[in-house]
Amino acid sequence: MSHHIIKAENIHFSYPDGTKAINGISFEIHHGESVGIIGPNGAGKSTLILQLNGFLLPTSGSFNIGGTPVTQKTKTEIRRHVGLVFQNPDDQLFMPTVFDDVAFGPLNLGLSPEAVEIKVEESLRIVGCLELKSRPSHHLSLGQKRAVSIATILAMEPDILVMDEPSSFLDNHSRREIINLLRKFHHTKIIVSHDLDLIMDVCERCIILNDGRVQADGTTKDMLLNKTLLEKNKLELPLSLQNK
Amino acid sequence: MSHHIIKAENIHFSYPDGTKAINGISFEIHHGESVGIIGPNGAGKSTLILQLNGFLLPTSGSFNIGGTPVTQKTKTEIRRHVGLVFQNPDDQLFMPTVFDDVAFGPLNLGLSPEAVEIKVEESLRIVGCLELKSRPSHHLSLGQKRAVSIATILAMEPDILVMDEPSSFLDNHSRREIINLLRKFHHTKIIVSHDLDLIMDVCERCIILNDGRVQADGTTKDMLLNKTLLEKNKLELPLSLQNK
Amino acid sequence: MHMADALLSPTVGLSFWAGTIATISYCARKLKNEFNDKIIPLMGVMGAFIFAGQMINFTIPATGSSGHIGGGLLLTIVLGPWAAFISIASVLFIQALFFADGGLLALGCNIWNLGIYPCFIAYPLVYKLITGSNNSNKKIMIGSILGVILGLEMGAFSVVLETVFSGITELPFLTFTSIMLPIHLLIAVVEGIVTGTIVIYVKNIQPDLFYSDNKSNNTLLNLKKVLVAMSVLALITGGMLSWFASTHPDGLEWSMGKISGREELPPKEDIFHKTLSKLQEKTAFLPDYGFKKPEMAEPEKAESEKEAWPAVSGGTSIAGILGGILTLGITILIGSVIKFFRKRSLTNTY
Amino acid sequence: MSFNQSEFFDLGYLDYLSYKDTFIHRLDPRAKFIVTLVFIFMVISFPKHEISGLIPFLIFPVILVALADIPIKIILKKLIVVSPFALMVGIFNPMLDRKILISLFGIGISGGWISYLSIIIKFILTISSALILIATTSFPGICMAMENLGMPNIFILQLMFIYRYIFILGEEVVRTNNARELRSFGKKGYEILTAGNILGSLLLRTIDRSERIYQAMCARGFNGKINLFKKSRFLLKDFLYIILLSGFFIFLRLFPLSQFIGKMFI
Ligand SMILES: Nc1ncnc2c1ncn2[C@@H]1O[C@H](COP(=O)(O)OP(=O)(O)OP(=O)(O)O)[C@@H](O)[C@H]1O
Ligand SMILES: Nc1ncnc2c1ncn2[C@@H]1O[C@H](COP(=O)(O)OP(=O)(O)OP(=O)(O)O)[C@@H](O)[C@H]1O
Ligand SMILES: [Mg+2]
Ligand SMILES: [Mg+2]
Repeated sequence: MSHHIIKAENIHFSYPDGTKAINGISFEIHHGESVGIIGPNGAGKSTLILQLNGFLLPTSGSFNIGGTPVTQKTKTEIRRHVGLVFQNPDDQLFMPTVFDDVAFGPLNLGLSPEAVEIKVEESLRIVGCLELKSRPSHHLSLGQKRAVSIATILAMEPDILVMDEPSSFLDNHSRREIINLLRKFHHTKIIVSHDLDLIMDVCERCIILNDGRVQADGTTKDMLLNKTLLEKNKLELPLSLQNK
Repeated sequence: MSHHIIKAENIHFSYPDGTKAINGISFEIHHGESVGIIGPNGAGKSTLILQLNGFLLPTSGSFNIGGTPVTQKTKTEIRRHVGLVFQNPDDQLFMPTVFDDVAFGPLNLGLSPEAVEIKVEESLRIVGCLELKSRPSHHLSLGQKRAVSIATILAMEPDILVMDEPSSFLDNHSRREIINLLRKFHHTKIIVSHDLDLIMDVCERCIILNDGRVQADGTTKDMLLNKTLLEKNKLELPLSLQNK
Repeated sequence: MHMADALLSPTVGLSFWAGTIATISYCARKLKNEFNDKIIPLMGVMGAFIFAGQMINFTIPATGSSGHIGGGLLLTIVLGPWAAFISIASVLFIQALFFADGGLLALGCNIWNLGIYPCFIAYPLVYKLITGSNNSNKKIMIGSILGVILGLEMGAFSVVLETVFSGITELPFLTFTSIMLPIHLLIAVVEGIVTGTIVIYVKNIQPDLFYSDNKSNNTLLNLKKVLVAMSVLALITGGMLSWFASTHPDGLEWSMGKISGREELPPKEDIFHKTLSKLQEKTAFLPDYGFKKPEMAEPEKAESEKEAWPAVSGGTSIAGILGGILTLGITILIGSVIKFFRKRSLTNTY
Repeated sequence: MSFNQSEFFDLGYLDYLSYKDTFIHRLDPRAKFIVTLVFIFMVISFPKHEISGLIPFLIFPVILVALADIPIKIILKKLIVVSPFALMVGIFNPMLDRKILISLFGIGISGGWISYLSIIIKFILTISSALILIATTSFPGICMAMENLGMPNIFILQLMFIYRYIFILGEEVVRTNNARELRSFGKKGYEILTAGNILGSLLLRTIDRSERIYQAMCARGFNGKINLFKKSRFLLKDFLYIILLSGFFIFLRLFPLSQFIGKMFI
């Protein structure tokens, strides 16, 4: 897994109830790239990224990460390298305290207790939540929960960071902090969001999904300035470009 | 309740666990005004609007709506006039079908079955969801759920509409539709949101909350263009005004 | 351990339905009186929680098998007995419909087995007594484990009784009991531990969430009421059961015979006597033999078997089997024809 | 009680089927509910060694599956995976009851095998009819039917709430489970403890959620009693459906149709 190229080859996916969520998607993402995935509600964005990690396996087609195909067998190995932050922070935090939650991953990786403690503090410091260490996750504000869920993933030192709607629920200030955080993360990152301004700030490349298909794939500038393309996909120019 | 003036007089509120969420708030909102309430995570925005409806009662100070003080006794009466749309549409739609959900309020108001049916159809038409009438609520997309939750409140014919973060979860297109919908509603409205662009589009007046206090109150233009004021409250210029 | 329609006799099925409906109505009235309307949505989402929670599987140490939460006791700890019973009943109702777990007739038994014991026996008599008012983590854990054990074991024993009284299976009472109880003991211990862990987790974060009955009146009084209600229900159920059994040997079977005048119907015989004599007969071979040898059983049983199904003469049964196969064929044919025409009409319209 | 991810998806699928639009789907829920009950009752009322009398009852599920456009796969799948309990308990019959009841082409068949086969057929009939009921009747419809049949209002409300929130909490669990797996790397240590923690935090969120739902209800005038909108449209066809089918089942119960058909050929 040296180069961490992510390759999707003609992926199809149907949910057990018959909903066809992905209808033939192919792309390649290179090491260190930052890619935004955008599209309307129900486009298949979340479905797609859940497959990067083997939570869902394609009905046909295949994912390949750093040379390893994502299968039932390899998914545990894959998950050491691909860190996924879900859409809803409430789903991501399940241990009684913030510390336990961040420590959960490193402990499972087999780190020593001292190493775990160092790792936890480091990750919490990065997201600016060190002082929440011994608080119960349950009583945090949503913005704080979001930051802690990112820390739980950072603590596992993923080579590839995947995030589903990182800015939802956040106030402007916390949103700005997440943007800065993402900019500082220099490995490969894939970000799904409805917040096109965030995508514009963080990603160089952008893939537009709709109806389970790639509608466009190119540099963020080309994509997000193309008004007709955006409108065809129920999107709009980033707000900061909509001058009134 | 003819003029529906909303008056808050020196409101304080503490949660049972001791958290002081509101520390002395006063304001007056007149009939037909549209007011945005903004502020960082944990500012006390949700806590404040829950008191408008008597879900929470102030620890000290008093709310007065159209001449009636909000108390344990009057809250049922108050709720006929103040319609509240919460942050998460999943918590707002609790009946099995869209029809049942929208009919819930009118039935409780004691309308006849025929009148209920007319009311339901009318409300669903306003939000553009009439064709969803007999669908089960859980099969809707989040955008549709949001629109239906608004219909459930419209069906009660509130004189005052209060919404907590109406644009969360939505793609750009659905967000635009909500904005248009709100602009068409001509009674008093109070909107809490982190989406300052939406506030700018919908509200004439804006109140900035932080630490449970009113930090500023004035025309939306004055508030949202004042960069230092915004930054002091962990806010930013609306994205569409942030030219790059 | 869901009771299934296929193992039930109508008499047993209906009796337990009667008991269950009576309890539901009683609980509904009870809730209306000590009303706190917040409990309505809470009951609902708690029911959904039990379903959702069962999707979380975990391996049981040392066994390699996996377990999940059951829910009866947990629901009672959060909601109190009255609300919890209704909530369990609704969960089981949905299970019976969507997963066909057991079936609609057996639902009465299942609600009884999985609802009555945790709500009205395990919770007040075990969990509450152990944890008391100032509950420590240790007490909660012990109370949960013992509570779940008692609830599940009583439920499992109930299943045995229902099956044996129905008389559809041959499984002797003692054998069945000696299989069911140990299996459920194992399940119960794991469930108890998980229930305890959940309760402790929640208590540490938000101690005020659980149902407490000291606000309305004292526990002992409630306990007494529970016991009285229980005995009344047991009496009603038992009364109905024996009334059915004694007046009509096989409930519906009997009335059907009356209407049809079919003479192949089994001769009337008291179901209790039949079951009891069968029980005796079978248990006599235990524990020396797991299962009795057929040759030995034959002479003793010949008589009763003939009575149970006297229609068995070579001719009719061959006709029956042939007819059955033909009917099956016709049925499948009809189904396929309908399918075929449906498809055609669909393709025509589009 | 047992419920897993695949059952969760099946639940969604059955639910989706129930909103189809066929003749059977359009019948009044009450009619379908009553007919299903009569059917199950007639099936169960057969004595334990009955086989040939049960076979004709198969016509009901078969025709319904065909008319209502239900994929037979889902019914078969459920029949196979659901509750092995009945089959496990029944398997003792052949071991314990070895009295030869019929001899067919020289092979003796014992009473135990016959009663076991009878249990299996009853199982197939009762389970498939319940599944077909839910696949052809929307759940809200069934709730209405139950209320009309006299079940307490609060019980009906619980059914509605559970139904509504199963889907939401179920998805929440799928996601939380993913989050755990993401950080466990196949490790099986502390499993019970982690499960307890996950369930605990899910429980807290569930209770918070019920608080918010309560507020949403109050915002719409809830004051302790929920008024349900009665959509009564019990038509002649519903009435006929009950009468004809119940009559047919009673006929099948009383008249040995299989024997009759068989005799014609012997
Ligand atoms: N568990 C599921 N079972 C069946 N269908 C599903 C399931 N989850 C999602 N879908 C469907 O699959 C499609 C893609 O959903 P997905 O969640 O990937 O969309 P998305 O692009 O992430 O949307 P959003 O922006 O709203 O998060 C949608 O039509 C959705 O209804
Ligand atoms: N149930 C509760 N118990 C105790 N404290 C609470 C509770 N709910 C909120 N708080 C606290 O009260 C304060 C105000 O919370 P509130 O939810 O009103 O903020 P908000 O302005 O709506 O924030 P957001 O933008 O994140 O929705 C916060 O410090 C929060 O932690
Ligand atoms: Mg998504
Ligand atoms: Mg809020």
